[in-house]
Amino acid sequence: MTELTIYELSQSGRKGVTFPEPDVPLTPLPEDFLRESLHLPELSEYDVVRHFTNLSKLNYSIDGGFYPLGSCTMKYNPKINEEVARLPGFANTHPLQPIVSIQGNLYLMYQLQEWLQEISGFHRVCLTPAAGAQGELVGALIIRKYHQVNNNNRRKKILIPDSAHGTNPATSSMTGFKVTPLASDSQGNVDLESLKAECDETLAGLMLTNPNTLGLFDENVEEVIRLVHEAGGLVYGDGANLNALLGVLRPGDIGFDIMHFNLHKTFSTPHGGGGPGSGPVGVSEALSEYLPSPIITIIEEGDEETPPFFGFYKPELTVGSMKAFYGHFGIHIRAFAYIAMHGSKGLRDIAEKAVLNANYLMTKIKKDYVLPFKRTCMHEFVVEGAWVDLPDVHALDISKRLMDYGFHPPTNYFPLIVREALMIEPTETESKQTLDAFAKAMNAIAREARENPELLHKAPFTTPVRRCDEVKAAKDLILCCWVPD
Amino acid sequence: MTELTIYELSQSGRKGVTFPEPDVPLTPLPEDFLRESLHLPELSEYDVVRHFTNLSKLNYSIDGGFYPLGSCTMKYNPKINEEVARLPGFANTHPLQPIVSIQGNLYLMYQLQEWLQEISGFHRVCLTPAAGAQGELVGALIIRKYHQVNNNNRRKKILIPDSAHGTNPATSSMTGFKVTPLASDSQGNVDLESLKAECDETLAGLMLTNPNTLGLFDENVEEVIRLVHEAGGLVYGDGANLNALLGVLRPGDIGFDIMHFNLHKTFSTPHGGGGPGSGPVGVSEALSEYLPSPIITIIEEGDEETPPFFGFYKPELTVGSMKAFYGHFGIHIRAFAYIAMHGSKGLRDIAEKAVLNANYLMTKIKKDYVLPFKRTCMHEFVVEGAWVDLPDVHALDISKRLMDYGFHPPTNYFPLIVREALMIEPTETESKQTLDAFAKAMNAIAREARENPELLHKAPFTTPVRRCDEVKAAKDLILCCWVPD
Amino acid sequence: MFTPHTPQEIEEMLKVIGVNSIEDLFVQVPEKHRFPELNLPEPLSEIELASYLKEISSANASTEDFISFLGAGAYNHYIPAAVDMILRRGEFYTAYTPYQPEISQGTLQATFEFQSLMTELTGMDVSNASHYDGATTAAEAANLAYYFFRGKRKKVIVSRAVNPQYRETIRTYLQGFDDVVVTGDEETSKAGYELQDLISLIDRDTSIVLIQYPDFFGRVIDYANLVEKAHSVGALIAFVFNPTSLGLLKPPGAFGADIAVGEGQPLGIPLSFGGPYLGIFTIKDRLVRKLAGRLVGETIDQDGKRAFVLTLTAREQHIRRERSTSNICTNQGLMALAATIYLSLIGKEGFKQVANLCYQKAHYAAKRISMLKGFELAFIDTPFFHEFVVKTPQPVSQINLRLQNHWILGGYDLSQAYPEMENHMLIAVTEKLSKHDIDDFIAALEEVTGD
Amino acid sequence: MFTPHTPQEIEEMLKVIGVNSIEDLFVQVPEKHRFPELNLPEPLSEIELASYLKEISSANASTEDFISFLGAGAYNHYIPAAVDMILRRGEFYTAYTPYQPEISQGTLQATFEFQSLMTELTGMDVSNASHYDGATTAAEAANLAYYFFRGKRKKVIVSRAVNPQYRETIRTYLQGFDDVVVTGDEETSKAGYELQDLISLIDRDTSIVLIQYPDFFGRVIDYANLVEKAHSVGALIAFVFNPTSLGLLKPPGAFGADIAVGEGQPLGIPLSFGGPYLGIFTIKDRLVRKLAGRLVGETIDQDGKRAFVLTLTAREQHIRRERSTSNICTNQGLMALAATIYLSLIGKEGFKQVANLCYQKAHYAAKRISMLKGFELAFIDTPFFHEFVVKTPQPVSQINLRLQNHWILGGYDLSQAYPEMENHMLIAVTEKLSKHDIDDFIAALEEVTGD
Ligand SMILES: Cc1ncc(COP(=O)(O)O)c(C=O)c1O
Ligand SMILES: Cc1ncc(COP(=O)(O)O)c(C=O)c1O
Repeated sequence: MTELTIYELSQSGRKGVTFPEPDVPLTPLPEDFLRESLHLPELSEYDVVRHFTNLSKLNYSIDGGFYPLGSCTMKYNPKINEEVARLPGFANTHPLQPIVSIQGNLYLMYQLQEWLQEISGFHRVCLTPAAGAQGELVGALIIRKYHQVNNNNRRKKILIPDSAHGTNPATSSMTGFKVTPLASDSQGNVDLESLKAECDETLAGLMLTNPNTLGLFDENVEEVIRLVHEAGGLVYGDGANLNALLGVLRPGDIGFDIMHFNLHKTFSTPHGGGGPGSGPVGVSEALSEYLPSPIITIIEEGDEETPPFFGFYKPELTVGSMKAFYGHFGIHIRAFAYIAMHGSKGLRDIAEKAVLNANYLMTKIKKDYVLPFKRTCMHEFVVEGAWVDLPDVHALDISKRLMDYGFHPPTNYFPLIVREALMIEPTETESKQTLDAFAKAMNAIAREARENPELLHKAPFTTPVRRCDEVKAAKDLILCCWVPD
Repeated sequence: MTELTIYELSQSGRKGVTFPEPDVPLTPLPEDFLRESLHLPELSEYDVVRHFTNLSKLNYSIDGGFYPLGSCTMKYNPKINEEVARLPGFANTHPLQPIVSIQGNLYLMYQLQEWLQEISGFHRVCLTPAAGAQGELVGALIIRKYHQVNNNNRRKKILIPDSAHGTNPATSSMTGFKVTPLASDSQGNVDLESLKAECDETLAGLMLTNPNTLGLFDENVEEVIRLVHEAGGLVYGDGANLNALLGVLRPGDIGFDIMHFNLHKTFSTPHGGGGPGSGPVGVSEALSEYLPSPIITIIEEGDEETPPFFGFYKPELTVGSMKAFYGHFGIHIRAFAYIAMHGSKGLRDIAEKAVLNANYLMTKIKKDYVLPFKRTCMHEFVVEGAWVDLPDVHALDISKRLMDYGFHPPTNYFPLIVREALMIEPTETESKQTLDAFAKAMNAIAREARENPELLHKAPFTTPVRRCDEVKAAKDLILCCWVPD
Repeated sequence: MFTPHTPQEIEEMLKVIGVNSIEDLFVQVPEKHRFPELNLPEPLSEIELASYLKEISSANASTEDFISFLGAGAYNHYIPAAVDMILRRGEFYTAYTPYQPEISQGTLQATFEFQSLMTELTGMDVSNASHYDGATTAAEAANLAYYFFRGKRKKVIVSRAVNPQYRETIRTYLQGFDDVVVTGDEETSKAGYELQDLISLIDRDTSIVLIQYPDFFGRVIDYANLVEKAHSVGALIAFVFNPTSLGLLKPPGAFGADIAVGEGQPLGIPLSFGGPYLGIFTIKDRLVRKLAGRLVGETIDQDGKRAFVLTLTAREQHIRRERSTSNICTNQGLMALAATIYLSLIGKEGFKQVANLCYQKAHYAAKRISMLKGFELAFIDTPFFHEFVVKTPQPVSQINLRLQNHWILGGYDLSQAYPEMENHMLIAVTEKLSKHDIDDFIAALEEVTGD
Repeated sequence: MFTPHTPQEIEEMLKVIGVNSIEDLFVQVPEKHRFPELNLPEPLSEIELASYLKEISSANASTEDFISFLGAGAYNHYIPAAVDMILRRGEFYTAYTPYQPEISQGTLQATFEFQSLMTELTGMDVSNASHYDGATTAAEAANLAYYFFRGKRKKVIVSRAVNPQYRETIRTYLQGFDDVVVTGDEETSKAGYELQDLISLIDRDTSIVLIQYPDFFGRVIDYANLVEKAHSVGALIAFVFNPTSLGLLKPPGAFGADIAVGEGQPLGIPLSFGGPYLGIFTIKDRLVRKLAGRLVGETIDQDGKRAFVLTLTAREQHIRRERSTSNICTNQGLMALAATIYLSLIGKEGFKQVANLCYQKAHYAAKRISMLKGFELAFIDTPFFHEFVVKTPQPVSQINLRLQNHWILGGYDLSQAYPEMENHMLIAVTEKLSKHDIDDFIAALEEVTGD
């Protein structure tokens, strides 16, 4: 079952959705600027619907099955969120309308800011960043500007634990910082000695993911933060793993200065096959005038009779604008709905069940797989997807074989500090029955690795396509369909 | 991939979508009437979404592929129809609202009546029947009442060609008529001699499908109608095959007295896996006071300034109410949208392309399959799904084997007058590319029938389940899940 | 619009067929009437259509903007978002009746689950795969009884407290059987109000007795004696039920019903001005071979895997033709799917909550209204579920017209179907109305009937 | 809410883990701060949430009820119904980035098709899989140029006629590179208006020149000389384009652009108060290894079947870490899918129609407005596409406030971003407005500015 591309399906002269003739007197077109040709596909509406329906069937998805992709928090995306985000009163508002005409939107965004502040313990939240990585960019720019404002222009060093996600170092270098990796200790925590050694007057800050990408809560986190602060640095929190901390710990309470949220992870907004996400940033009081513009604010307080009047605020020392307009409003609606449906107890329940599921699954799997850190995990855990006595079997093989069992594989080869890492995040929305079935498959695969390793090397067998030639792809570099002249 | 049932998935204590506590002072419940237990499934929203998503994947559908089910007109269902039918101003109106508050609905239904009249050549159309079979019921009741009113109580005989759909005889007997089958002649037309022989004073009417279920236009249709009329009978048209006649012939123009439309065939409203349909009925002027109630009518004419005011009308000699309220309004909206997007030329284009597609496919297939009637067909055609020299191969085998080629099989074993019938209706929305691919599969199967008939007997191989034991089903008669006490 | 043919493809296809033009394919059609010019408006593009229909729809008042107290057979319940999300999957709504089980297990299993939910809900043995709506299930119940007694019992008894539209539909369906009499619901009869009168009508010529539960006036009545009497003379008894009420109330099966039918619209189906809705048709085992409509049964495939198929099809029109008991073919498949999803989603807990919310809010509303000047509950001593009748100080139609100015759709004007019930309003309250909405209604009623 | 665990299951799971309570799993969390009580409102059930959000949304004015002449970076186009129908498929929107090609061919092939459409539309060689939005693509273009010249060229030239928000974003993104200067768009500069001034800024220290096409004021300007000048000194030239305009206009590739970026929102994505939108990022071949974001390439699987994979991933942050040129990870996958469906649906014919409708209606509106007393077109002699600037007799904000009473959202008040443009309104007209709407606007403008 391969599906032709839209260009291969196209038939010259075929029409899809068309439009009426102009109802106004015609103006001649600007001859000098007209293009010669534009080869868009020519398909019927039916061709298109059938094509994308059939393409969709080639995808694995949360709605279809278990998706334990570590660090990605592939939880169930509630359907009511999709409805409310499509309400015409939201979806059909233009970002440049007079603010009096968009008080509903501003109210919602203001509330969401407030709620995220309350959940995280930060003083102010800005909703504009488009995704986690852009939140990090905000964070790095704030660190930079903060030191500038305080005339500390030598502070150019950002410390990043070796377990960190690639966006952390990439962000730092994009913003002119020098990245220094920090080792982890034998417990998976930041190595305190290495940290101390780097705490000097060039230190700009530390980017810390906690729980980290091993799924471990850094046992010395308060000490780590203290050390950085003492050295004059700021601590950025990568909030990708906030799911484990909802109602459990507010990062602002233990001294984080800045943090991004991933609404598309923690707050259940759909991943969309690669986006859109949304990466709001929270900061401590000291940094609240550095946030990107705009912040939603109350311009006029309300009273019994009239609601408050909302508007935009540009922080005084702002690092600037991150993008056009105000962030991914359509995603904000979904996150707002999610929080509104949970409340305080419901949010804590999320974290509790996420951690319960991860520890349960870890316990069920660890007899067959090497667990590099033998501690209670948080919302995810990492095992080695290989065995020393089976040098031919790799994490990739296990991942591919899982597909034949009907599961999406875990994250592979990340974090880099675990050999052949398989990073497993079940999320709180999965049931015990699903976890049991997955553990059973993992155990079966461990057996197959010994008894019939070919099954793993050749897997998957049952997927729409089998292992793909990535070398060829990079060599040939065919990046678009052939288009007729 | 089998999917557990909702009861098997249920876990005691699990919750899905719940509701708030009452916001009113409580009233004690009526003790004497309370039920003891109600074992509904206990599932999370996620369980439910995943379950039905996965069930859906076990279905073949128009959106997924070619569905040439004869007599069913499985054409593409335009997506805009689904949107407009869900407009809150339609979907959230209660049928018993004061008519001043539902003028939009009544306008739409009135227009649809008018358009269907124009398309079919009938004098008045009633939209209430729920499906084709209910339309037939209306027709039979009208025939009955008409003869009653005209004091012809002896007219109890309904003639039905042997090629007719089962609903025709079933309807007739449900309404107290005696069914007399009429033979077809060698050209697939109504046998005129047989007809003449039955034209006596007990004749109530004839139910005629034209084009008939062989996909053939009855060449003597005007003569047939004349004979029945002369004998004092009425002619009912089964409009299931109207797709072939849009803009081509108005049944009312050649003397049909009554006809039902299948909006879910001709007018592209979705089949829904078995319904809902909608089967409006049109009648000649002489019968217009017999229609079921209500008809939408103009109560007060409009003028330049004000639109007409619409309301309900109950025909004087009405056969009664067919159901609660006014028919499948949600389906009326879709059919209205479909007609509005086509206009006169567009409707004719539908019929032309439906007939073009059928004749093209028939030509491509007929070299390998026996064509019982060698005439130009209309929107569909019938071949024999068997060969005299291969007594072991049946239409059913061919049908099942088509599934392995990725196609939905044609209608099998109907009409009954063709041996091992395969009734193929491609519809106008399919492209030449799809027809070519289907013809290729049919040709390949004809070859397989000779070279490797086991492939056909054992097929399908690639479907979610394989051939099912229907005898066991009827014997065991397990008609619902096991439910815990 | 939706035909994909390019001019070049048409040429190629005509050549293969061996004709010169598309017109040539239509020569059999009487020339005189061939290719009429239809007088229809110019075709609209999608963008035009979308705004045209939005405009039409906005000429309505809807529960989107109005608070509604209308019930009387169609109820404004909350539909969880996941229902429509699943219904929008092309795999479900663009499939046909599951005649080919190998590629229709989705529809078949969902229908099997629907049948399971319906039998559990009603306390009956067997449910079919759906029927058109509540009214036609009532009619088909009477029809079933006719065939069950092979036409020998001539009397069909229907309570006047059965939905008047259902009673009309029963009469429509039965008119072909010349000697059958439908009785019990005449205007002169008090049968709808006094159970004893209805019971006294039942005799050995009675094929079936149809009653509604809760009845059309919302009342919950103990039908034990009626059932006993019917059974004592061998007649069938059919309950027309409201499914939401069965979240709290004893099911028809527990009363000994032989047939339980009803309108499934409250189970996750939009009001949509009256349709498409969902006819629920459930029976006791012994009637299964007379049952109208499709049935899905469990079986195995040739590899021994569980599978579902349409079963007992020999009852149906496409096989049995003139000897079948019903002509139904297309049913309400997608609506049955909606109900299945709805009940699965809200489940045991949620469904009970909905029933209780309806009950509580309706009783609150009734209490408040009964205290208004000029208003009075019509059936003071009978329990009710979520619908009740009030006597009003003015004609209901007049009150309702005025209520519209308060963005309220008042209850159903009973005088439309019951001449004996001038100034009687049938009020329905569901979980969608808040206390605040009800209080607004009370205030508005007071205002519009004041002077 | 969405956690499925029953009390019994929790017990069983804790036992397997070997702890007594869920709290025991959190002992590593500093006790002092563990389990804070969050001050959040009581949780809402779905029915409550649905009505709460409906209420919030109805506090907005939207293009649902208002006629809108706002553009300035976000455009109100018609979106065919099939777009959202497909986007609602869980297979698409609940999938992650297609890291596992074997079970992600749907997303991968659709993205490959997106890339194909974008290169065809722009006349460029390569498109990535999307970026956040138009503004960030502009910023990433400047960023790319920085890395392309290994930081050696310090000057980034931006026309003042580039969307002011995009210019701000460029500055935000580049601030980490201490010695880079962004210039050309200063308030004192006339560069946005006089092409020659902009050209004269270009020198050998220039890494990139960013211009907009049509520009922020809607004007279609011939950039041939500018491109020539930039290339003559080895600088890159980036076009910020509006995709709808490319249904008619010569594409950036034909002008010799090295980079063409833009906001893809007009391609089937709702206004949604500014996001999520779609950054389109296309380049000439030679820049591919510096390109930010994901790329899908064609290859074969182990059976030789065509397949699609993410390729050149070594450029990206998850592999290259601090040596990558961008940190982008999550992009706008679903929005790229929307654009792909949109363009496939309306296709060659429909897209040209949309562009032409926009052009024609905008020109009609411009003509009518220019005849109004006190109104005047700002750039009389320059061609424009579907947006244009008018001088107004009164402050734009004042006019717009009054227009709201006529159910009209007036054009963008340019003085908000251009102090030199007091009383200048930027008006956008799309295919969604009818002649009737435009005539209403003219009448309303006349009325609200009259005395
Ligand atoms: C730990 C961590 N940090 C940062 C990111 C980047 O977030 P985004 O993809 O939203 O840009 C991710 C995403 O996978 C992540 O897992
Ligand atoms: C020829 C014919 N007549 C009548 C019907 C019955 O129509 P419906 O299924 O809408 O009741 C059908 C349906 O398949 C049919 O094909």
